[in-house]
Amino acid sequence: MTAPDADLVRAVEATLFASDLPLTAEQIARHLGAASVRVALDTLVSHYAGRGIELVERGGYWHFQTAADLAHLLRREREDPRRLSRAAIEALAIIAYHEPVSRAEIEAIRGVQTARGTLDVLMEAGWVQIAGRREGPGRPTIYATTAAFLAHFGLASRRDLPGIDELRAAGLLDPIDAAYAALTAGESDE
Amino acid sequence: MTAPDADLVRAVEATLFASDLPLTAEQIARHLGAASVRVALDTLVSHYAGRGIELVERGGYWHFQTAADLAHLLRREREDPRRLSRAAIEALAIIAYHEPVSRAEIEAIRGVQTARGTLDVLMEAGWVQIAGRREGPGRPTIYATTAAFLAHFGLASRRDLPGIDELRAAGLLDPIDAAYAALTAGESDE
Amino acid sequence: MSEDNLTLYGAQDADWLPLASAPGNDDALYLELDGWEGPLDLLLDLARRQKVDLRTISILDLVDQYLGYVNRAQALRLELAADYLVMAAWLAYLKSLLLLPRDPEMQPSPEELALRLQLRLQRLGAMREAASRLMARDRLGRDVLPRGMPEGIRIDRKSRWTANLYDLIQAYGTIKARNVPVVHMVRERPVVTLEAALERVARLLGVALDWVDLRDFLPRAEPGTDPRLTRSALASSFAAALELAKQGRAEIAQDHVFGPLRLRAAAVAS
Repeated sequence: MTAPDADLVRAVEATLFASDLPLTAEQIARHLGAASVRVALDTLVSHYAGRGIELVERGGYWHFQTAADLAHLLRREREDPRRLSRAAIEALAIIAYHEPVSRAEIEAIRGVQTARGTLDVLMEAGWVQIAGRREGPGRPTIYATTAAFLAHFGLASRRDLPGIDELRAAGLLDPIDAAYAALTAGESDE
Repeated sequence: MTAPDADLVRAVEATLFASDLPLTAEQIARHLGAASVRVALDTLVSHYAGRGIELVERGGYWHFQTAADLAHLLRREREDPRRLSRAAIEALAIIAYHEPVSRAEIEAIRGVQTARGTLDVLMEAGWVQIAGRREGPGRPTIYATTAAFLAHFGLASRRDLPGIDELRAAGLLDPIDAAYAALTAGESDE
Repeated sequence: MSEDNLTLYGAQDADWLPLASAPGNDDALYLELDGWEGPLDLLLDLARRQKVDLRTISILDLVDQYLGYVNRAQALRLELAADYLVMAAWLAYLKSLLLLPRDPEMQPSPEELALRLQLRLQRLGAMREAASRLMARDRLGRDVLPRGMPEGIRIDRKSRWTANLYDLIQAYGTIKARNVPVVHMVRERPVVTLEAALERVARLLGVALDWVDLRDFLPRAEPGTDPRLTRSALASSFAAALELAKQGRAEIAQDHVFGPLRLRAAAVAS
């Protein structure tokens, strides 16, 4: 291997860096008025090996790219905490108390239509999953809670959810307040 | 100087290489979930020194660019699409060396009115921005340069403006009244 | 300012519009009237032709050159903008002050005016030079280039949903409460039905000879009668009166709004 011309290596490096298209060795050589840039390309490939950037050839075209093992840096995820909407938490409660349930059953119990997005949110949160289809007319999809649901709400099992009598004792079935809450929540959350 | 974490250096390198906008050290650190990337940036600057690409800081923002001495190889053939009028160029220099300045102050130095479009062109180029209003009579709008200005003209900070130290030492950045007072005071002392 | 700096601001960058040509070439000078950004700029250009440091420049020479320029321009019938003429007048005045015997009382002194003009020229010269040097730098996108195909970095925001057990249970309680069957019950009220009122009004109308106030058709209210029954009777009787009028069996009259409503049997067509 011939000793690479340091200036040519620099020029090839800069040319490839600034180009908005992958370039062939011939295109680079023509652009720089050089006889050949093969050696320079090889030198650059070794120089960048193991760095955060690599020089790669794809079908004769050369370009710089982010090292493959660092691709995850290009697309990062950031989590924003968000509270569930009233509609979503009602749907979740119904699924938890009645699972497995179909969407139609959830709507029947809630007394209002459930937007498609509502169940998606619960599945995105990892608290609800599709538990198959109910045998019967239309074979509707049925939903159930997940282990992550129990973990998030600090429940050992679904049997830990308070029963109706306990809800009443806790005043959670007081019809006036409940009706008022439902009215106002229904407006703002859906 | 602490020994740089090789993985962090690679990650910073990849992030800056991939980003389509210059990034501050804080933005990089936040993106990578790192405490600090200062050492990694320094390591990269030394690594790239003398190569075809260099890592530069412009007004706190970092980016890779081709080495300046390769300009003759890379200079784009096409005409500079942002060909500025002399008025715009002078206004830009006055803003850069005196910032923040009002339109009236620019006009006082140039001895001529500044057409309305002149400052707009500089703001559209992203080199000048409105920096609030000066407290005082009329509360005039004042202008200052941006990080994009520093990046475009290859300045790490306003301290790098060509000849700014000499101009300041010669009093040429002071208002006429102050300069005159200084001159006459100096004369009477002699 | 050093000689070096002077030559620097003379250097023309590609971004500069053409400046005035070299000294001596007067015809070219006059043709480039649009080349100056105002009288101060012209003065600075003339000063630069003196080829000395702006601090040691002769203001008198400069004034002469400027006035000479303006005169020639006018002789050539070139149109000079008003501010060039204003400057010419001011410079002529300054020149006379500088040449005439001093008036010690005069404020500001002609020397001060001249010095201030010189300071202005120095400042403009400094900025022209600075602009030149700035434009001559290695400029990003022209001399130095950013990466041509950045992959771009993206941050996907993901929602981390939160809810607590109380919210969940409370929501369920709300649904349950909402679904408790609701029975509406209307308590029985004392009313006079329309049928009863119709029968009564028709019967009484048959025996009346002239206009009768509608209220006289009402059943007599015994002490202790539920007032709601009275109101119901009035409403029913009114409806009954309208019905009889519609059937052509009664006439209704009211002299003014909210006045007593009077009723009489319709004249039998004969």
